[in-house]
Amino acid sequence: MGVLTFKLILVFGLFLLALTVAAYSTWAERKVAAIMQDRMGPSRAGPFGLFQPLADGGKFFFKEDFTPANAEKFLFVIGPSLVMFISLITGAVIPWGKSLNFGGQSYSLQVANIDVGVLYLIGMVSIGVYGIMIGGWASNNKYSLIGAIRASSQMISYELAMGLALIAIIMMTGSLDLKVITDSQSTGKLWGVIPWISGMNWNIFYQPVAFIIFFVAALAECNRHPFDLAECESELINGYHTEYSSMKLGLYMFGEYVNMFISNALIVTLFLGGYNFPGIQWATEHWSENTVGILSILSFLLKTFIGILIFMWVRWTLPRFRYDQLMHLGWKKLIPIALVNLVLTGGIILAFEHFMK
Amino acid sequence: MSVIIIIFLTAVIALFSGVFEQGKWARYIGIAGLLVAFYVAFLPEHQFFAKYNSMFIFGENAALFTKISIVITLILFFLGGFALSNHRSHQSELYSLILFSLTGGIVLFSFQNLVTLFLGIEILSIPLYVMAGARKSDLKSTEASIKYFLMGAFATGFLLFGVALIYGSSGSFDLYAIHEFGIANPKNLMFTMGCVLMLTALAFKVSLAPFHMWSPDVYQGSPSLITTFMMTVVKISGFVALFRLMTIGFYGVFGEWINILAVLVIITLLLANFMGLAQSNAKRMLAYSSVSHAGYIGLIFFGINNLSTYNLAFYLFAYSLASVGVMMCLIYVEKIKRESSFKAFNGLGRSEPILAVTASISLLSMAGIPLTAGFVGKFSLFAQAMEAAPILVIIAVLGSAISIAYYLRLIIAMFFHEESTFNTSEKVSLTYNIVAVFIIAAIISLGVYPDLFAMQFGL
Amino acid sequence: MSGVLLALLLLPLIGSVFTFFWKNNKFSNDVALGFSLISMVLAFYALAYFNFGPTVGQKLQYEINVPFSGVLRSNLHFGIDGLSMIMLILTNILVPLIILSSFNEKRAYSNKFYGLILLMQFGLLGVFTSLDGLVFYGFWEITLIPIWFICGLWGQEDQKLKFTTKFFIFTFVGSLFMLAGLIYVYNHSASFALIDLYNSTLTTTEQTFVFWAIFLAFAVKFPIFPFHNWQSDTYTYSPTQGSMLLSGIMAKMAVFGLLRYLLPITPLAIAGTSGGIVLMLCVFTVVFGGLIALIQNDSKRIIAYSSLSHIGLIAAGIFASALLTLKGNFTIEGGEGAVILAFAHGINVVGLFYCADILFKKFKTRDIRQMGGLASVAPKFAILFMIILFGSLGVPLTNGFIGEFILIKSIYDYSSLLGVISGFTMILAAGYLLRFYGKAMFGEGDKVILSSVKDISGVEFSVLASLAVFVILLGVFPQPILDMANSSLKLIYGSLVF
Amino acid sequence: MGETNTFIQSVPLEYFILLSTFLFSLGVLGVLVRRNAIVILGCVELMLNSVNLLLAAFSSYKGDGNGQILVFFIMVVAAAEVAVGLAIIAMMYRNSKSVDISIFNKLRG
Amino acid sequence: MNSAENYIPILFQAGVAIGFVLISILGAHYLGPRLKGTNKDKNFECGIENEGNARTPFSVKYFLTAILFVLFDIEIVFFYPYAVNFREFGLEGFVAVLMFVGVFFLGFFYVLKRGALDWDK
Repeated sequence: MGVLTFKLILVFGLFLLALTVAAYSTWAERKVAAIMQDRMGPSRAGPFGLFQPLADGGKFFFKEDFTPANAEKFLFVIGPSLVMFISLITGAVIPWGKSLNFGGQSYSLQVANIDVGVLYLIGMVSIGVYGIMIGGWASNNKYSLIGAIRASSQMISYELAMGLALIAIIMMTGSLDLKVITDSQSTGKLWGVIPWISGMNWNIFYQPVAFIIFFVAALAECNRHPFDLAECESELINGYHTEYSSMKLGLYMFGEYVNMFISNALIVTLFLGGYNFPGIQWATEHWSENTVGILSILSFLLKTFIGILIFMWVRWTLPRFRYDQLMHLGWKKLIPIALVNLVLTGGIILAFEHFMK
Repeated sequence: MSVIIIIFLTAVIALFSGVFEQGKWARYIGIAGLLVAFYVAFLPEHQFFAKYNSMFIFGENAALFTKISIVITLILFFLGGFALSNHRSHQSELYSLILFSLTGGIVLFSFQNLVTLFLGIEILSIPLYVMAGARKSDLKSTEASIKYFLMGAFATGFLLFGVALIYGSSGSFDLYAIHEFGIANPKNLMFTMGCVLMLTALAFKVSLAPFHMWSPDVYQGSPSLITTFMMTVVKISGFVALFRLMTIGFYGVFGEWINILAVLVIITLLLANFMGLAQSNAKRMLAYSSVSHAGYIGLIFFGINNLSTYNLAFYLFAYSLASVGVMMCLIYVEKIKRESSFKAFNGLGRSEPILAVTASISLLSMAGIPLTAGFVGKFSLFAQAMEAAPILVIIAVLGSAISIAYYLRLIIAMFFHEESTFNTSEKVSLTYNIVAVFIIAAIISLGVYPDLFAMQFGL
Repeated sequence: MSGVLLALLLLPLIGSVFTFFWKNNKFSNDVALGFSLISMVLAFYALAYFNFGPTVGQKLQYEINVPFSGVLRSNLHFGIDGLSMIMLILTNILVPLIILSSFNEKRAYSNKFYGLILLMQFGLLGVFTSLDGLVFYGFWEITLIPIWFICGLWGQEDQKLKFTTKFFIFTFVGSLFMLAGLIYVYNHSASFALIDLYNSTLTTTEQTFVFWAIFLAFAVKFPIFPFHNWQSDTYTYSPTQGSMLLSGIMAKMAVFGLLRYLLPITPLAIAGTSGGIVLMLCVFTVVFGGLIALIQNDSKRIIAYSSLSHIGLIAAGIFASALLTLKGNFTIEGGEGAVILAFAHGINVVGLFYCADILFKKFKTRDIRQMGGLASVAPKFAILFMIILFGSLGVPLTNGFIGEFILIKSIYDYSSLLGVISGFTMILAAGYLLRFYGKAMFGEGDKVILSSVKDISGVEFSVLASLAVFVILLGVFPQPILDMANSSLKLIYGSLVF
Repeated sequence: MGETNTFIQSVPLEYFILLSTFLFSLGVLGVLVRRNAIVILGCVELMLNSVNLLLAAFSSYKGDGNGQILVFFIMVVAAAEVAVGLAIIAMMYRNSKSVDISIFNKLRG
Repeated sequence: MNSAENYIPILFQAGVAIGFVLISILGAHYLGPRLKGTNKDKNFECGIENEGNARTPFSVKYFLTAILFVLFDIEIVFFYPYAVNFREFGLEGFVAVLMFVGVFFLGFFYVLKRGALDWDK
């Protein structure tokens, strides 16, 4: 099996995984909300309402595909497509697991192992704004436009903080390659003093501030609660996708959930050790490559799902921000904090290296 | 480089004076900073900056042009109190933008590398785009701003494409590496193309015709003080950059660009002067005059000798002084009359003789009448170019001859109209009179005793 | 002794500044007159101590040489030789008379007016004494500014600005070409010093370029056809004093420049076709000016065209002798005639303009057809006018005669045809000047006007009388001027001999 | 650097030059033809980015990092220009309710 | 390790993504019912009549945010190459970056003080 064949399979697998996760995130979201509010949640379609996402999907396909008379027809289609497209290809550079072995050849579980992975991610996240802006503008609806503008303002504002938080991580590893970043979290002593657990040298322990900033920014980037000002029903109906229906709306919705999945995968990769699990070094030495590979995938997915759950938990617990609060938090708090964090990181690392010599 | 740092810090402090509601101090901060910078420009460069020599050398020539620019900017700052009185709310921004722009200009005096050249041009230009639109609710100012911006950005594109081609052919951004490459490979097509593109871009910046079409509009629409800045410091910077680039960097393909430049100079001299004749607005006339002066300064590239830098500096200084002298008068008139047509100047000689005399002497200096600095400057340029390109000198002479006609129109308006159209209650301030007397003194003394320039600015 | 020259140069400048800022309008004319009289006394003092000897006369005296600009290779070099002395005396005689002639007039800002006249004198003196190309050019241009202001501000009609500006631009264009020419010579010589300019080595082609560039400036200043366009209008619409300065002294700048700069610097060009062409132009100017003057009815225009005609004769004489010398027949006749006629013309034309001014005051018009019969009521004026008129006509025993005679002879020596043609000048002059005089002084006049006019006032009389004295004095006794000019001219024409 | 070189060098340099020149010309054409200020700004950006591409290509082929440094500076300057330009265009829109530059003929004689 | 091959899988992924998007858009287009009507095709305005163009000017704050984003984002871009080579540059590089951060803060502080980020005004 050639490398490219494997990659093709991986791409399909990843695609299916993303869709499934996104679909069941909707289910999970409702369930989580129900549990928190002491309700049942979806329960009719299948056991525990497990087929609810499929029913929703079917419904999307068979609803009327409505386009307002004075909308920009072409852009109206491009908007949701772009959102979905971007969220689907963002995952290409994330290492989903350690590696798998087929017929004596080892295959990396990363779709594209490029050395500027972080830049790729940042770039894709930036393009995501266009999908929302185009959709909102093309609808020719006041609510949509305001929603889109709000959404894009918010996203670009938090992108700054996100980028700054990322730089602290890059300074620690000295690479833009996500694989390298993950690997650097698998070995080495935690804080230089706790040597006995491999695979636990996570960046979160070094960069808690950056993690918090990144996490908050990720919430905002996904337009999730408590930052979903773009689509707050009481003010803006449904925000930028007010005029959308049928599968175009579905693409927006799906795109959001895929985004959430990818965001959490990214958080895991950057801060939570990626696919590493405690004792991975020992496991690599003693167990077969495939076993470790599958374990690493599971570890990765587990962390990701926990992240998604936290996202949902936040959603159903915290009230929505006011818009000015949202912008204040992004600009006046996160950006300066991230900068200071960056400088401190640099200073401490340099001082540390200086004294170690 | 210490000068740049001082001016930059001054700009920052001036900027922040506005933030703390102390904008009225911005002008004084700027003046103080400029004085310090002027003093520092006479000192030798600190050893610390030697390691940046591959990018930037603040040598003697750079110091010379820096001093000139600082003097002119200082004068503008003195004029600023009255000229920018409509911009009280954001005056600190305007002053600091002027200083930032000046910083870019000084970078251009001393660049050693095409990267620094590019950065210098941008640091010089971007604040100007903003300043051109300083009168925010005025459509003319907006037009000036947007035209300047679009044309400037367009020119930047050409500049960068030229830089890229030169980098592609010579493999370096370093001015002297390019110099040597050019001498070794004078027939390299890509190199020549890059050279021509950069020449075009800089011709845009210094408004050599036919790339001048933005400048009359921009000069007319911008606030007058900013126009003065564009006519003086920006022109100095642009020409020094062009001069350094062409005579050092592209020396190897001299034969290629000198002909292009000759054509540009000819077009500039004839077109700008004829257009100047057709104007009914004094500010626009001065804009065309500024363009035509770009043509005269263009003569500096012909018959280059070891005095060329001095000649360039002298001409630029003389021209800048004269521009300030006229624009100062125009600022006053524009403020009182709210327009700047020739008619608005009627009778200024009666009500404000000092200003009118300054403007007249400045105009005569621009025209190149002896005993003014402008004459010595023009004479040096003509004398230098006479050997290499007598035809150009003849055309420049014709241009001067045409130009005197429109300069005289302004003088006529000021002195030859019996009825004064000025309200006598609005007298010009003491600062303006002092600056006016200074400009008269400077123009006349440089015209009578040109070696003074060499002594004062250390050649 | 160089202090005399320094004083002579600085005095008008100081006087100018002083008068300019002199608040009291009432006395400003007296102050200006005072300054110019002191200047005149100084000039005569310089003349008295001037060494006339045939060999020393060509040497520069009262020399000032101050290093000025190393960068421009130019020195502040002044000095007086015979040629300069003549011009110096002419200027210093005429300026007090010009100032005096304006005493009867009331004008606004008269202190500025006199300040400008004195500034003008400063420039003229600088032109006539400078021995450095750059300094010469500087003073040459400086004279332009005050005369422009004088004519533009105190001119007589609404159109004054249009015409004075035309004049300014014409002369400025010419000057710039002269600058180009001088620069060309300068680039091929060690410095701007006159002697270095003489010694520059240029090929014939280069000299031809330089010749035409410099000649253009002189041709405009003279003026010579086809550059005369500005002249009659400017003379007409200027204030009388402006016309006097323009025609009386400024035109002499060109004569002086021709002799001092053009001939010695560009002999090869003159030897080529250029000299011939210019001579033709000059002779044409002579006839052209005379013919036009014949059909004019405007008094000032008649004088303007007569001036054109005379000046053309001067230039023609200079070139005729130069061409002869270049052919190998050394002669300075043309130069001598030019110098003496230049001096005479300066005096005559000032007198004529003043007479025209007086006529204008009496008849309130410049149209000679509307004048008449003044001789009967103003006999003093009639006599003085007549004397000056005769000088201008070139009647023997007046100052014009000798100059015209020598000039026509020198032209005749070069080419008999041209000599004959230029000889028409005397006939034409007789025609138009006597017509002028006849119309104005005799015939049927307007009885109403004639009954109210009086004879000329004291000031007018003194000015006209002084001029008339000079007319006769020089006509009888022209030798000093010839002596003064002789040595300088020998040097100048000598440089044409190879 | 070395590894990147081999990757980029698998495409002939002429292609990069041609592509950049094409993009640059497109930008120039856009600036000259279009009348909408924002589109012109976009075209200028296209010009700058074509230069970036060219510089990056040259830089890779020559194994010299300087070209890429200039790319960074160009990006920064482009951003600054965009910021200033958008502000100016916003001001223009506020004053004239249009972003069409052909309305600008106020400045004459 | 960096070659064109590394980027090819991204193309695969892009292809899959485009395929999915196309299928869902086209599928929904042909599967769903279509009804037309003047009122129905109007934009949603909570039941009231449409009023004017939807693309009306909105608060300049949003423009300002966008412009500031462009500026600050590009400053952040400068950190990336530094962060990668952070250890090699050592102390000198760190001092340079401190100056850069200082300038960044100057700008930030200016923007802050001038009220560009005050959304509650």
